[in-house]
Amino acid sequence: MTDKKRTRSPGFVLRPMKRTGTQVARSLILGKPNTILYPYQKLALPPTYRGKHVVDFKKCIGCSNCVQICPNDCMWMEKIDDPELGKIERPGVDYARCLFCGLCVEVCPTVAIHETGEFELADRTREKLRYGPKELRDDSYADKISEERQKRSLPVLDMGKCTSCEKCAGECPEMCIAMVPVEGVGKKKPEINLAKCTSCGKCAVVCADKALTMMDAYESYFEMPEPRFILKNCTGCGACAKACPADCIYMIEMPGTERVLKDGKKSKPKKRAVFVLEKCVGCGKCFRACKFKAIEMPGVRK
Amino acid sequence: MNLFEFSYGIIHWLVDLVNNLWYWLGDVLPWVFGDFFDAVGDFAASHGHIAVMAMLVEALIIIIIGLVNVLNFIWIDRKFMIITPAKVDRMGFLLAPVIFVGSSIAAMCTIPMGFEFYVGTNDTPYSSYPLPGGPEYPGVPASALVAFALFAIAPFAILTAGWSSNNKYTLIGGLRSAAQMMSYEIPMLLCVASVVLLAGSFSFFGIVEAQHDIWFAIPLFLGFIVFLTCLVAEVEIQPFDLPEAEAELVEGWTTEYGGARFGLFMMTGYLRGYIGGALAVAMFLGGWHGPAIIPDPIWFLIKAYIVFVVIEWMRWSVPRVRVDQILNIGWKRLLPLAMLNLLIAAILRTLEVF
Amino acid sequence: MAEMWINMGPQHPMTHGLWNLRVKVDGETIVDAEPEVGYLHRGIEKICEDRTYTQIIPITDRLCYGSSLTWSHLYCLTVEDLMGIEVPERAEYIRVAAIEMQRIASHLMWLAAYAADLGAMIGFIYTMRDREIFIDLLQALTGSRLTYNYPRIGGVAHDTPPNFERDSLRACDYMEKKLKEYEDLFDGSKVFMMRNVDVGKLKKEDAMNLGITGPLLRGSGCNYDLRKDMPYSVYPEIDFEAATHPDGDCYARYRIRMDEMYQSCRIIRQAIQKMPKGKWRIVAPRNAPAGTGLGRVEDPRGEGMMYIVGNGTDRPYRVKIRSPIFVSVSAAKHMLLGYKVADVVAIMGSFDMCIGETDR
Amino acid sequence: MAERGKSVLREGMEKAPSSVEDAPEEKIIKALMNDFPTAITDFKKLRAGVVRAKIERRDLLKACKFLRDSLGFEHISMISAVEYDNRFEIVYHISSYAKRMVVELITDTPLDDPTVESVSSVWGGANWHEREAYDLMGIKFNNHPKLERILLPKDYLYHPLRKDFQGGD
Repeated sequence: MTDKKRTRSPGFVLRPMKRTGTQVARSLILGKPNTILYPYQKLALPPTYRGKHVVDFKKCIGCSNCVQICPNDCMWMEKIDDPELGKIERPGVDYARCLFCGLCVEVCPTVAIHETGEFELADRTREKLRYGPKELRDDSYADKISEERQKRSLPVLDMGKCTSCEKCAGECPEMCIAMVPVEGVGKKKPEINLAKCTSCGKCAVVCADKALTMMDAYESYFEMPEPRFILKNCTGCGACAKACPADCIYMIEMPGTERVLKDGKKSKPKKRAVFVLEKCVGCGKCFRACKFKAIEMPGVRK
Repeated sequence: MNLFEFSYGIIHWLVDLVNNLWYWLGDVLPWVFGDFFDAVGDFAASHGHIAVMAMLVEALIIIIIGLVNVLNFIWIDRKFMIITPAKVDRMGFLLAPVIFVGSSIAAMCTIPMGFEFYVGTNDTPYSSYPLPGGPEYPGVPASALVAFALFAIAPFAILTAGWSSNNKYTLIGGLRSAAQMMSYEIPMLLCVASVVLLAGSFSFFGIVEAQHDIWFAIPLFLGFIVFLTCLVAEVEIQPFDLPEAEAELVEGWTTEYGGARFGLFMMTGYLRGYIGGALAVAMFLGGWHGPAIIPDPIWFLIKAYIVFVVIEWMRWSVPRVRVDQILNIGWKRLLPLAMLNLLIAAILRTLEVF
Repeated sequence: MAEMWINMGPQHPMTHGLWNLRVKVDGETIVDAEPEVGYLHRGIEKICEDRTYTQIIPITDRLCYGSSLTWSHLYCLTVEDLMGIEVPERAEYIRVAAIEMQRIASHLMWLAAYAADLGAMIGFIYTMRDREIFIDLLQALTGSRLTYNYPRIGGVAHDTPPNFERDSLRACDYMEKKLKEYEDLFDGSKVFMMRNVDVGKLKKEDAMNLGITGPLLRGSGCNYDLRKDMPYSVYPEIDFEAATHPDGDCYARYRIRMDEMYQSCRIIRQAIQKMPKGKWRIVAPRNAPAGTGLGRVEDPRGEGMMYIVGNGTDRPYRVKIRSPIFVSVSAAKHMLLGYKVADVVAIMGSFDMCIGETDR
Repeated sequence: MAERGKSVLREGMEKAPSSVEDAPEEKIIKALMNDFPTAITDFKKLRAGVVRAKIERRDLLKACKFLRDSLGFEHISMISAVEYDNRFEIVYHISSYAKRMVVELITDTPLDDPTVESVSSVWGGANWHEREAYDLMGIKFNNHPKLERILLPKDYLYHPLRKDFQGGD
């Protein structure tokens, strides 16, 4: 192959003419065109094709991970009032800037955003290319396609119900639950090593208070940043818990922090945030909501 | 609104315009040309050909409307499309398309397509033999010579266009065209000379008549190939379209032209392709001779188009050559071959095969 | 005719992108040449400093419209070197198959542009038609037609679609049949050979000293293919040859690329057959350690190289991209002098210019 | 066609000799250490085929000539300039066709004096790499044949890859 001798042809122009002639004869006589009549016929697009987005409003939790991973800043979160779902935040896409990379679909922790095969998005003005969440909404799209991402059943902790009984830690066959004391509260909280968890569900069965429940979660391909909590800065305002889209921040009262008011009564004890990081999607909303620098998140910008 | 609706709207508008003009003209014209129309009416009534006259007038008015449209398009073209760059030499820039188109069409007019199908008068048959006293043919005298002379004017137009455009690409294109056409003129005319030698006539009629028994492409096969190659170079078709090599010289000598002028160049380029085919047919492929089921001019056209298609086929199959290579081919290969071909023709003539 | 400077570019049919080649001609002969680049400088290296490691992948796709997959693959290789992570074997085989498809598509696009440069529009049409086969395959694999965004740090974005293996093997068979047709169309054409043989001569020593890589270097007789000489990914396990040609002219470069297409078909077949089952992606760490990563791949145009400095955060501190064409085009003057204006298109066409990666 | 294919190498840019002897990474480090005992400050084998060496900038040109002539490194892949808090690092990736090896030669310059000797007389391919480093990072290369901006406009005021660049107009 490499030391093949160069083929100097004595055919002048006849060999290429023979080739073009046979090609023309084939396409004219056998009638197999190489093109299609575009607006009337359409090419079959593969199911992986990345076109216009659809957002499943019921699955979406409004975490804004898609907005943050977008390399072109073409997405934004819009606050809308939905008659069914109440006050929610859902993403919109600016197709004038979108480069259809599909990272928003990959990063979505609940697989609420998909890309369809629709690609005819041209319009006359730039404003019309800004698709708000209502235009992207399609709650039934997920039924039409086969799911690519793998689901996994994981124990999820409800911190409000947990009594620190340590039964779950004793039950776990993989020894992947560790009881970690929560500073200031005097309770212990089970922390689950998700890498070792085999989804056996024994911890959820043994939990008397239904604090651990098995829930389906999608496997994430990305390592997301985790919030770091600084107790001494926390005022217990609860802004982070309100902001958290995955409900993984619990405001727990700290016993022994009650102040004596002027009338002699004791005030309510101070609260602190407790993070259940197994549920965390790494969106950084708590970090942005905190006004007192009590939460740190390296790599996330305010 | 999609394209179909848009074009449908335009056609609808045009039909409305024609109808309105028709009514408008019907009202106004008699008022202006009252006497004339009365006279026409009188003539028609008196001769009883009202229907015929009405049709004639209708045709006349449609032609007038067509002319108005043409003027309209010319106006649009001049207003919005034709751009004459500021620093061109206006004289040459405007004259070049005229010369190019005029000479090409004139060359086409000299080629007869049948014994009864030619441009000229029946009244004055000319002696077309190189020596006086030969057979006499109608049409343009010595039409083969005239055709090739007119065909060879085009390089001057191209050179003028290239020079006057005041652009480096057009200048190189024009000079390439001059070099190429002048070097290919000689082998081509040598082939023509061999044909004339065999036919014994400078008129296309004489040449075609001489091919009644056998096409000249068979004894002079070498000459036919050389002639075809030179023809491709003369009409600037692909392997030899150096003057407008779009990859290196943008669009060659037509770079600065736009609108209808560029359209004229483009159209005339293909017209010259057809003329080349017609010349090859008249010289080598037996002209209008063929089985009598099809009339002569149709035979001629079919043959000319086949040659044209072969040329275009070659155009789409091969790249273009380089400027030094094209001159090498012209002077070092084709010229000796053409001389050899002339020698063959002379031998055939001497042996009185023809 | 006196000597004059001609600007071939920035808008010129020869340039294939936005760049300017100023040539000084004496009549038709070139006596001086000076390439100018920078019209498409988008500051990708600076943009990368402000994006997370994941967000950079679609940006590296934009480096070259002709072979975007190679560049995002190179970026992922470099970041994997920086982070020190291992990629699952299946992902490596998918990557190799995809890159070789991309290489064929890129070479076909080069052949199309080169044929159009030389004036053979038929070559443009035929090769673009056959490129569509591989574009469709990559579209089914990755989900996009031109900028694939397929490799990820630690694997590939998703698994192969159903019937991918069958379609790839069919495409290879089809391509080998079509390559014979191109050989008839180009090697069999006297005019094509006239335009290519002994045009744009580049000596082996000059090519080595000027830092030229890829088909231009191998066309000068130097057998240096990174896939063979500094193997990355799973290339050591695949049996193929690096095409070389001793002549150093435009025809040699054409021949190299044709042979590489044959070899790519061979590689795709082997990669498809050897592809193991299993995971195709692992979760990559978000932050890279402080240190440097170096990646080298054999781009369709030459040696692509990336040097990334990490500083412990999730964004790179410095990204440096080596574009093969950036170096090759600096040697344009050495190859152009003494040839005709018409040879400029042939010589610069044989570079396979891609201005997106040149200007970055 | 007398000048066809004429060699246009500039004076002083000799042809690279090709060395075929096989030498592993340690040998190269040893050879460099022997010839430049004071200039080489740090070296490390990164992985198979990649050697990193730090060199004082005064001996850079000599070391490059030594690499090309005696060790057979005939190909310069890349010159990248990196700005750190206290220094500029200029990284030369030099590779050898025969030995299949890359040497990552690093030299430092202080922030206020980013000048270094040009190696474009050793490898012709270094020419545009150095121009690019000058253009984007502001490193000045002494004895460079044509040190001009290459990617950015000729009248641009900033060196945009520096960390203090905030965006010019």
